[in-house]
Amino acid sequence: MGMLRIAGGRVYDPANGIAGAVREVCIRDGKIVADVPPEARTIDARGMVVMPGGVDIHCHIAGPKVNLARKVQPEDHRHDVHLRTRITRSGTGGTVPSTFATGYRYAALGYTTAMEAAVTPLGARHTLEELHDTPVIDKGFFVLVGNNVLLYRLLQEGRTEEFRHALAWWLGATKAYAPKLVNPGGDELWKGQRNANITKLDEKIGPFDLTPRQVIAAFIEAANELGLPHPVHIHCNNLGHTGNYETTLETMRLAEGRRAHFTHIQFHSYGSVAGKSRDNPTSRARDIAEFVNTHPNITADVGAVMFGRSTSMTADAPLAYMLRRFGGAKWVNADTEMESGCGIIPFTYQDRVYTNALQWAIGLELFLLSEDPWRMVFSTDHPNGGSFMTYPRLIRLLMDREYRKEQMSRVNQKALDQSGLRDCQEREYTLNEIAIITRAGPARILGLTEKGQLGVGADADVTIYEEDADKEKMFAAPRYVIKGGELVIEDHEFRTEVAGRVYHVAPGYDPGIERVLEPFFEDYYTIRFANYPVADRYAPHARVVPTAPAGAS
Amino acid sequence: MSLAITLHTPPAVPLEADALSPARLAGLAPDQVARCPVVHGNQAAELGEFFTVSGTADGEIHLEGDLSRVKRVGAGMSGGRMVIHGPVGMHLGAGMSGGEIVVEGDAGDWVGPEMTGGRIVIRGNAGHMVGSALRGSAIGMRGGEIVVLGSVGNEAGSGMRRGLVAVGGDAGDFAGVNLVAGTIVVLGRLGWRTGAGMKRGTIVSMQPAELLPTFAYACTYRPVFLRLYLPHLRRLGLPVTDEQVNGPYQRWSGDAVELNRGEILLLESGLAARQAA
Amino acid sequence: MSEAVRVVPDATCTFCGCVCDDMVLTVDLEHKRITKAENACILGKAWFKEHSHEDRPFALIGGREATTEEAVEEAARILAGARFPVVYGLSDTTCEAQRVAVAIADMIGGTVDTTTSVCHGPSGIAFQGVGESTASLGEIKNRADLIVFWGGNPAEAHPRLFTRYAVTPKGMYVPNGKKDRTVVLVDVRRTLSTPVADIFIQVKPRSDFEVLWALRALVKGRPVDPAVEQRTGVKLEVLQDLAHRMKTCRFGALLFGMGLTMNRGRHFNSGALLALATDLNEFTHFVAKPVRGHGNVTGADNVVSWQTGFPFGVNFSRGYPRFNPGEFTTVDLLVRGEADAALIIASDPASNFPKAAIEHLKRIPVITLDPKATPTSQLARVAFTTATYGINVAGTVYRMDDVPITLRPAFESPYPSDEQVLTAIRDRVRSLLGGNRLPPVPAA
Amino acid sequence: MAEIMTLIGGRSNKQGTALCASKLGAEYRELCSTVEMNLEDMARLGLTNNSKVRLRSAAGEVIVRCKGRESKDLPPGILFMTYGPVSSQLMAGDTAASGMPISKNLDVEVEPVVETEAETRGG
Repeated sequence: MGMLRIAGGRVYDPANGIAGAVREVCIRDGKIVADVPPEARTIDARGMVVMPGGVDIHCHIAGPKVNLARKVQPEDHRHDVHLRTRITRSGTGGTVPSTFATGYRYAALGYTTAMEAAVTPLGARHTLEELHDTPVIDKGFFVLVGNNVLLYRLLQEGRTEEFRHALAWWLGATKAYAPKLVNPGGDELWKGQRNANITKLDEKIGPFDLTPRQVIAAFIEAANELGLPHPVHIHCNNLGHTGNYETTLETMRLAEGRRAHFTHIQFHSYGSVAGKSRDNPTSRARDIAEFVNTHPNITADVGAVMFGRSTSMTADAPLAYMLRRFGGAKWVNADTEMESGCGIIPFTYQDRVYTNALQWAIGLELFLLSEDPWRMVFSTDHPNGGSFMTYPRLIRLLMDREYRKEQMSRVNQKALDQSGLRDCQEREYTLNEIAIITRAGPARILGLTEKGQLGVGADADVTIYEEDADKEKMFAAPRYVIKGGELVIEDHEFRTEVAGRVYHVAPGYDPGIERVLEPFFEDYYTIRFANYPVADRYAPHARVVPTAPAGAS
Repeated sequence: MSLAITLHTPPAVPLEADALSPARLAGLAPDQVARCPVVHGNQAAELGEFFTVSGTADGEIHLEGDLSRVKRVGAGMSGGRMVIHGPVGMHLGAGMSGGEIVVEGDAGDWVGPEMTGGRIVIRGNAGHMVGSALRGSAIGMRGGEIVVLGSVGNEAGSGMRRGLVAVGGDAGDFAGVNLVAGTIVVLGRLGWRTGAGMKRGTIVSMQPAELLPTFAYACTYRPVFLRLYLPHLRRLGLPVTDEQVNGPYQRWSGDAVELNRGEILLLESGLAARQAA
Repeated sequence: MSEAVRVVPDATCTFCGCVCDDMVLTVDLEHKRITKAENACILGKAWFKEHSHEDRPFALIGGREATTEEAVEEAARILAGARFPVVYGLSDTTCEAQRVAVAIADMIGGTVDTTTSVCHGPSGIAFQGVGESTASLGEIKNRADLIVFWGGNPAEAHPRLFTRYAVTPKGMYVPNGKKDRTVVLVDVRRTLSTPVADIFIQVKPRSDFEVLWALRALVKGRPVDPAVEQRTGVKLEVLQDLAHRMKTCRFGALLFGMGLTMNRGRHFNSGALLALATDLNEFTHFVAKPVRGHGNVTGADNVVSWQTGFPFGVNFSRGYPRFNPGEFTTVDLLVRGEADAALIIASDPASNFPKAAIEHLKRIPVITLDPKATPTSQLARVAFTTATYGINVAGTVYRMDDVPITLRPAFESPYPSDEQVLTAIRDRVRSLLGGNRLPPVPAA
Repeated sequence: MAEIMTLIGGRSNKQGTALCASKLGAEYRELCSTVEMNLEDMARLGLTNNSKVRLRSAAGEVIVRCKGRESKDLPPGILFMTYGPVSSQLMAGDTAASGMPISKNLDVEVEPVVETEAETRGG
């Protein structure tokens, strides 16, 4: 690993208060350093913009459900192929690219870190195998614990200490980065009560003496006590349902000042006409944005919708089943014992369709109403709201008012009337704000201190864009991408391939908890307790991010 | 005078010759045609390594030789005319939108998959998946005509949304499976499970056939549209009789597991013939 | 316990797709034999106990003994020079080896295909048409109160499917095991599996599609032609009763075998069954699952899918993955005489492919990796002897329900693993080609 | 005389255990060279357990020994054989654009074989 000097570029490094100043960025042994000797290679970045590598806080790129979504759509790969070169592997694209194509395409957009957002514990080993074959970018995953039968049993018996130890064990055993809640309580009704679903936070969860409210509160508390870098990642109940914004606000209130991240909130910001839940949804983006603006403990990613082909893939099985009525021919459902559900539907968002246009507008509203870019960050919930390949266009929609107005004129106008988008259409994001919502913000929310910034000691993940009035063009193809100090892309071409690291946590727990878990495993799981934890060799380039338990320090 | 392209060296492994299409060769001199790129297995090659080229490209191309290992001939073809004197390989006229291909011999699997327009006439037999959808796609042929004088394999016209597939001989299993619309005419015998999952569209057969339990007899009548379709097919070389043009036909509706708006028409006298036998 | 004896708990059997991970192996280290395999079924016991190293050469080139290095050189020369090579097999090796095999196919611009294409490949094609409602085996164990086995004989092919996962085990919501479940078996003949069924439905050969199609109509309340009785040999009342049971159960499962896929109708038989399971979700929770064969055929599907986007039959000759069963599947490549070389890993096509395919295998240079001598290794130009996964080699294997499990080998083998041999071949091919073979032309 | 019957290829646990030992061994070979047949069909054809029969399909022919099964287990007109090098000789190569050759429910012509003829054919 050599030395590198990037000179003459306008640097955007919000974490260090640098917003477009022309200054040098120096790299040595994979890290940002204060200076390098004169003999170091210099990249002439005059007329270019220098930013930390992009950080995707929430996407679906690896693991069991992603692979099912790949397998089920040969027609989506056929028209978007990825040729091999002397040094890089071939692959296929579409809304769910093959692993190699995923790594290369993220890097080619200037992204150097991405978090897979929903993995069943039983699927952790599979996910790590796919991440191993996802080159260049650093990555990690969130593990699904919000419908875990054993954790529910500990909760309903009031065994909160053991619940916390069990959660810590599960995070470590699966090499996860953070706990993920998806439609808490929904799976038990889906699997056990003829495809029913949870609709209220205070509804009893099937056979358990528990409600979603109790479950969510318990996870927020335990995760904060464990001092996780990213305490808990929440996909609220009632996703996609008309009138769901009330559920979303109620859930946010449960945090009570403690840290919690709420994901793809665009899908959770729907109102209804005079409380009629059957009618077309309306926009409640303003209510949601205002709550986030005024609650510094809350962070969120938007989950914007972009028109065109997408694949709805979620642990929220009842949702996918609902979409099946609009979606089309293929529906995949995959239940995981004791842990989760999963649903997959190929889906196309159309600008003329009321609901789709409203979802598009709400995504933009949330961005434009946000007063703190550090806490309302960028995502399309790839590939649910749209592929990560649409990020450059979404950036242009935020930065270019005229382009946005022109796009607004093309969509279903009834939907636009229902949204508040016209009221906030004057705002334009600055390059510095873009650097925050696509890099610095996600890194800070994730607790990845070496990412999303270019201060001395940070990871040398750097993206260099050629300035262009057309921001979609500018962000679609950076001139240089440096990953961990390696010049991976030069003049838009891959010059080398690097593996990328896996980030995970390993919180401490009372070993005694295993005596509680093992009998349950032998009774109800179909693999042995001893064969459940994932061995270190599945994460060959692992970085364990330390936790700061409450009361410790 | 047209362009004559004759095989001089049969390929050792499959040859993908997308270049063999009137639009791609328009205005090229023989030596330029000979330099057109083809893919021989995993390696780049030129047409000239396998074919001798003569004449001038005036929109009509004549191919000579055993092309059964040559794939994708006329793929994406949008106009002009191509006559193949001999057998031809897979994906003939794949996704074509216009023009005409005539094969004086047999054709491999996937004749005109997902085509949107134009006409393909096969004087011999064709393989499986004639005018079909590709795996994973719900929609197959979107327009155009495929006429096979001989027999065809399985899944002819699968997922067709618009267009015509006509077969002089027999059809294999699952003809018109998942048919969305469009017409399939089979003068010979139908294979098993014809029209399984069809939503709309018409499948016509001149021979008795055992249909799925989800098809129901509706009526016997003389369809007017056949008096337009069948003489047209006769002009294209199918041995259509006056009796077939005039009917009567039994109308079976299905598929009940789907929309149930499709129909299978069976020529009455064909059925009579069965009872006699 | 003597020095030379070792006990390996929680070991995994990779003989069939059940991939049971509760073996307790007793190993005689001195004679390199497994003397006891606790919890193993009849097939598993044979798998472990018959495993011994007959003293085979590390490699054969044209029937002559050779070192692994010499064989790697010859194999690399064949693969680097081939214009339309096929890499086939992969169902009885680790995911780690499968990854390298796909990398080789990509690098040389060949085709990669697995035994899936002659196993549940048609179910994979059906999946791409209609999707699938499915579940991990533990959900069936803990919840299923109705289980329908279709076109399979688990008692002889997957013995512990009944005892560990699907029929007899007690589950969270079926505390009395079999007493709490209704088991239906549909097949063309009685087998050792039949006695497990509460209801046995014997269908005429080649009528599974008609039976499934009639059930779909009945479930949807649509009319069914009574002629279905003659066609299928099953009374309409029997079908009506089954449809009613399926609609009214709490959690139903359809487990199907190759009686559907290897039969006239192929992918449409599987598709009809998958569609039936999907239809039933309008009324209750219903899942379907193909019962997969070889130990890691499911891993092969997963690895090929995540690396290429397609599950099997993937061709790289134009520089990117293309999927087309019938064009790029191994039986077709051989029967049509198109493949000009074959790298066959942990599989024996010469024993189960159609005659015409086997004849072409005899005409082209074949490279095999296998722990044992087989009819295929006997016709190979280059035959490697490799260590056995799960017994001598660690790694990852996917159970038939996509659950990945890490292997715990019992003892060392003198032979290299498939992964080691394939990695050596890949590296040698790379140096012969100077990197990946460049695509012949831009994407069409 | 010859009759058309339906041949089903499949797995058996005997085959499973035998191939663990060796696919080149006598036991495996013998297992794969035995066809199960309905007893009434055998009687009609003048066959007893272990007699030799010729099976002929569109793709090829083989000579195997037969083994009787009751009607309740194996209906008349149905034959069962374990997969292997022998049954594959009867499989046609056409996969109908699926990749899968048909190995279950093949139409085969069944014909008794006079032992002496079998010897000369090396059956």
